[in-house]
Amino acid sequence: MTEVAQPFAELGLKDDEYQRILEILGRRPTDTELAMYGVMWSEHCSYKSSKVHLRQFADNAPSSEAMLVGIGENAGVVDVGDGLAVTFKVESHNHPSYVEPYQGAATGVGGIVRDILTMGARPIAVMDSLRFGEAEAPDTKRLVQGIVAGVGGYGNCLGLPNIGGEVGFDPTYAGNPLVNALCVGVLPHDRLQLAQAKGTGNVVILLGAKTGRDGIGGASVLASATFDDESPTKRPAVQVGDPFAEKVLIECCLELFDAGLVTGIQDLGAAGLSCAFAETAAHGDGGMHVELEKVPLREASMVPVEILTSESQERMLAIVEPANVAAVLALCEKWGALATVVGTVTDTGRLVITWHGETVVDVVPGSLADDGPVYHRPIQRPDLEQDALAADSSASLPRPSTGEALRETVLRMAASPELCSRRWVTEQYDRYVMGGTVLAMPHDGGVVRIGDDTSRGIALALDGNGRFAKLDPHDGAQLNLAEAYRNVACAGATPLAVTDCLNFGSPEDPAVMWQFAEATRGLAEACRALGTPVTGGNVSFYNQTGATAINPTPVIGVLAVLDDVAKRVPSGFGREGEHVIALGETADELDGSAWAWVMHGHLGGRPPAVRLDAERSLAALLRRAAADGLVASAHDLSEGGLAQAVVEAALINGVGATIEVIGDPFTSLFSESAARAIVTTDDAEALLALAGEHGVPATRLGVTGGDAVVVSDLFDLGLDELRAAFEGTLPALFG
Amino acid sequence: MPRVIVDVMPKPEILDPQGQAIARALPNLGFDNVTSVRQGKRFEIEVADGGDPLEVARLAAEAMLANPVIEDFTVHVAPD
Amino acid sequence: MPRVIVDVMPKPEILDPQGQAIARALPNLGFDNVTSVRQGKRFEIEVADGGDPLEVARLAAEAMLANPVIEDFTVHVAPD
Amino acid sequence: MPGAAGSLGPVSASITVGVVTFPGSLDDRDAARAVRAAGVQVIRLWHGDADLHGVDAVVLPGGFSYGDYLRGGAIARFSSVVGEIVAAAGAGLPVLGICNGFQVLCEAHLLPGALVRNAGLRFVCRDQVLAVENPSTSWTNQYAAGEQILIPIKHGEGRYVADAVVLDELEQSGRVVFRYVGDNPNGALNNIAGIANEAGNVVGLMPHPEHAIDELTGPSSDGLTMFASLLKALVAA
Ligand SMILES: Nc1ncnc2c1ncn2[C@@H]1O[C@H](COP(=O)(O)OP(=O)(O)O)[C@@H](O)[C@H]1O
Ligand SMILES: [Mg+2]
Repeated sequence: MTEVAQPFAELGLKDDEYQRILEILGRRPTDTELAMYGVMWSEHCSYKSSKVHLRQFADNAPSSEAMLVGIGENAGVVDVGDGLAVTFKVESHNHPSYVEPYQGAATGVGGIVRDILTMGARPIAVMDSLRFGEAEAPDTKRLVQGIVAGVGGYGNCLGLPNIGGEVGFDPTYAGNPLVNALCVGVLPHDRLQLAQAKGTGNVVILLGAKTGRDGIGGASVLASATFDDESPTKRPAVQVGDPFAEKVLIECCLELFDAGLVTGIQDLGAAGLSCAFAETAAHGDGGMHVELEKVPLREASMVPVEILTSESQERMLAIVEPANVAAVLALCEKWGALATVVGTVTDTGRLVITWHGETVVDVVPGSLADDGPVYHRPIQRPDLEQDALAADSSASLPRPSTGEALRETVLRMAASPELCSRRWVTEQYDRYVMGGTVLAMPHDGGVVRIGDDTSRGIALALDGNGRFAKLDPHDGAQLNLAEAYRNVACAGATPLAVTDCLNFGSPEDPAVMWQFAEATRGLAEACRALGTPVTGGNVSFYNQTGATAINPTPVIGVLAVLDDVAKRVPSGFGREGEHVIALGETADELDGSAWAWVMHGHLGGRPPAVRLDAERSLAALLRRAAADGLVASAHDLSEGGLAQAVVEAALINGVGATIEVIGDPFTSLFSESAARAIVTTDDAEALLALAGEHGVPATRLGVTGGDAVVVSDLFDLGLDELRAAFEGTLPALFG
Repeated sequence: MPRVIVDVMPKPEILDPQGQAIARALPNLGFDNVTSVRQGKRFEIEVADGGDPLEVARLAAEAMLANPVIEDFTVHVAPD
Repeated sequence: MPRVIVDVMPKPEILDPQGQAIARALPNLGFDNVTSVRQGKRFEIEVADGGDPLEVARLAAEAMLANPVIEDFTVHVAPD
Repeated sequence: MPGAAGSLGPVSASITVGVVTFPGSLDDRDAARAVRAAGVQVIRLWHGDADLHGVDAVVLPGGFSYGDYLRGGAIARFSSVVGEIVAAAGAGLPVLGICNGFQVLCEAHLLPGALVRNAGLRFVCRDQVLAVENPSTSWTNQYAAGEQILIPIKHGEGRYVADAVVLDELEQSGRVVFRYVGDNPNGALNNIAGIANEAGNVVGLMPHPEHAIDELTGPSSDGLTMFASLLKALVAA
């Protein structure tokens, strides 16, 4: 080799990957080309380690006439009737949020919102799933305050209601918080947009913010390698969000779509312009010529590599017919959004990028966008560790038996960071803006009406229990899907589709790849069994500090529809005198439970049995009961079991209940068996009959009323005492 | 009692949406010759006598007043 | 190009919760001799040549950068 | 009182209310929906309009106009449409400023005082009980004096402040229109949630009546009364 070696390793490329680039090009890449391959072939952009596993979602997908656009596009699109469609997706912004909590979380919301906008949809709501280290740990407060403020700051300023999510604490997330943001949008079928540069001679227009040195190499650097603080030089400049610019971009793009002025549109996210040029060209006519010097810059001194890999926020790329360019520029002018012609669509089959006349990039766009490496990473179940974990069941833990001990346990669990009220978080989020929110925090699922002139609505829930997945990634993933599915069913909605954000450790660790393979296999199976296809999602690897990975955390979002939002079912007891009825079967299943963790710091054994048929029947029953106006409230039984569900349902409206427990009080109160819910109704007979028809076991527990949760013959808990315990924890911890 | 000033500004390469919004608005008020605006924070700190106030301020800035990943800061004694 | 600084501080009689929160937090970081903190804003403005930059800055501050109901401001040329 | 509003239908047919949209306005569609729910036609006004299109009243909605990174309303105040509104308000045009709209009215000196960062330093979204202190403004005439209503709040800069003289003047002249009942969510002086100008045609408040027009999407329908009040005032006029 006479020529000087190229710095491919610094760009995150492996030897064999560099060799492939040489083959593809038949020559040495230019520095600019090399950098583009570096970001485009990064784990984050190319899914090189996960591709082979994610295929199952499409291959084994249940047939669904509702699905209009499946996996592969920026987000899946689902038909909800009346000529309307819904698109939704959850995405991670974990690593940036650790470096700069506020901006990392804020730009995470901004990024997923642009994904939804790109489909031609008006974003109508967001949700967020957050994981932190132990609540009392030294660094947790900084991360919680910054991340929650960031999610709120961006979403509130964008005018999108936040309708739900989760907050979790576990030591494994200490050096590696999870920030998963979900956005959902609505579009008329005929407004669907695709990320394609079609039509030779069409014009490529860059919309929105100027390009700066933000997050250069961010995707490949931060999210595609184990992050160690020893190399601050590797840290890209933090991306700062400008929600106002994004709000303007949304209104501007929607007017462009409605006026039929664009033939293709792509958001700029990870890998910035590199990704947008390569993908739109590859999925269009195949050719594009970009004059890079036309890109408006924040810093004049930027060079092509920086411009192409910058991850500056609030930018979109539009493909426009020459005849429409003037109209597009005028519309952007009206909104005060920057719009600049930067290139044209060609039929050369090549992406050619010039810089003041000099060609700096000349490649087949597909080689960047689609021909990235695909790995079959080694998979190895860590038998010793996993078997030991399974053997270490919770059965040996001391269980409370007396009424007094049970009372203490309920109170302590309700006050634990694990199960306490999320109000401190959710009060920082606007849930009213847009005027369509029908249910939001603290109800099981968020429900929004999808338009002013329709009664139709959608329900969404987001769940991701990392402890069940740690005990068994396959079953754990299925249980997470089941919980989200149950949460929307409790609202009275019909589950339609799934989005997932798979948060795992390093794919180079065979044990982590085993978790990933198991989780994806389990999720694909369960989606098939429940008839809800995965329409899109996101993978986040390298969530680990040093050698220790986070608990495998598949966060699952389920989208459901309601024909009439007025029929939605809240989670809280409504009035005095409603009959409380338990649905589903309770077994002695406490391994991996909130009780084991909160009361004993114990994690071990086998997660609760997965009961997908029972989940289906339960959902069908809840839907029917809601449609018939038979239930006043419904709350799913999950973390903390029956005790926690009753506490939450009672506190929402300050209506207590007197219940009696059947069988062993401890198991009835704290087991986390799946496929269960409590409902309240004025007509117990009718509900029990309906449950019978659906083959769902149903038991009378008692009646609502009073200012206490009373468990007959065992204990009373006054609502004031409960509320103080439930509400006091997060404010005390995080100010 | 010695008063110290800590000036905190966004790093030059970091986006400053606040300053940009102002720069965009000023021309409409007739300030068309303002070419750029950057917005930062200013802290006035009073330090009890004893100990070097500037040193205290610098440490406080590093620890809490400035966010080193996106901001730079300078300290100086307040002109009175 | 001349650079001008506009410093905007909350009026003394206006409660400054941000400054107070910092003043409350600093002792926990070992800064027990910081007796008071007030937080304001700092603007760095670049003015195209021609016209008195200080005058431009003062007018911009009066019109927009500061709200006289709650804030006082001072302008000075940036030390380079 | 949708019923009352509806019964005025024929008269109200000719009445129009302008709802302003700035870049960064967020609750503008919601305000328009609420005005229509009270039986009044809406004309959307753009921030660049130098003409109010003959509307009989104006609502400045919530949001973050121009991003509001500097101070809520600090930039919107200079828009052409606000210039028109200031002039028309002086001549008696009913104007309601909600949240960001209230901030704009203060920045534009149509109302005294200022709205600063919440004392708790955090954005707060919750259902808030308010007391209607002055039921004689263009926007409150359908409420009873002292009536308690439940309206959502959602803001990070809603803490009302003014110097002692102004506060005194507001209290003496009954220009405190709404007060927070129970926990003060933002540290506002005298628990002030909303105030009026001397003539009572200009009212600003931090809470969001447009998000309390039915039990399905809001905590109550108490907010609808504010828009019904306007209709009453306009029909009477
Ligand atoms: N980070 C968050 N963002 C928005 N809403 C949240 C968040 N965390 C929790 N919530 C809401 O708070 C309520 C309680 O959360 P959780 O206990 O996880 O509900 P569930 O047990 O039904 O899944 C739910 O309505 C949930 O949507
Ligand atoms: Mg849940």
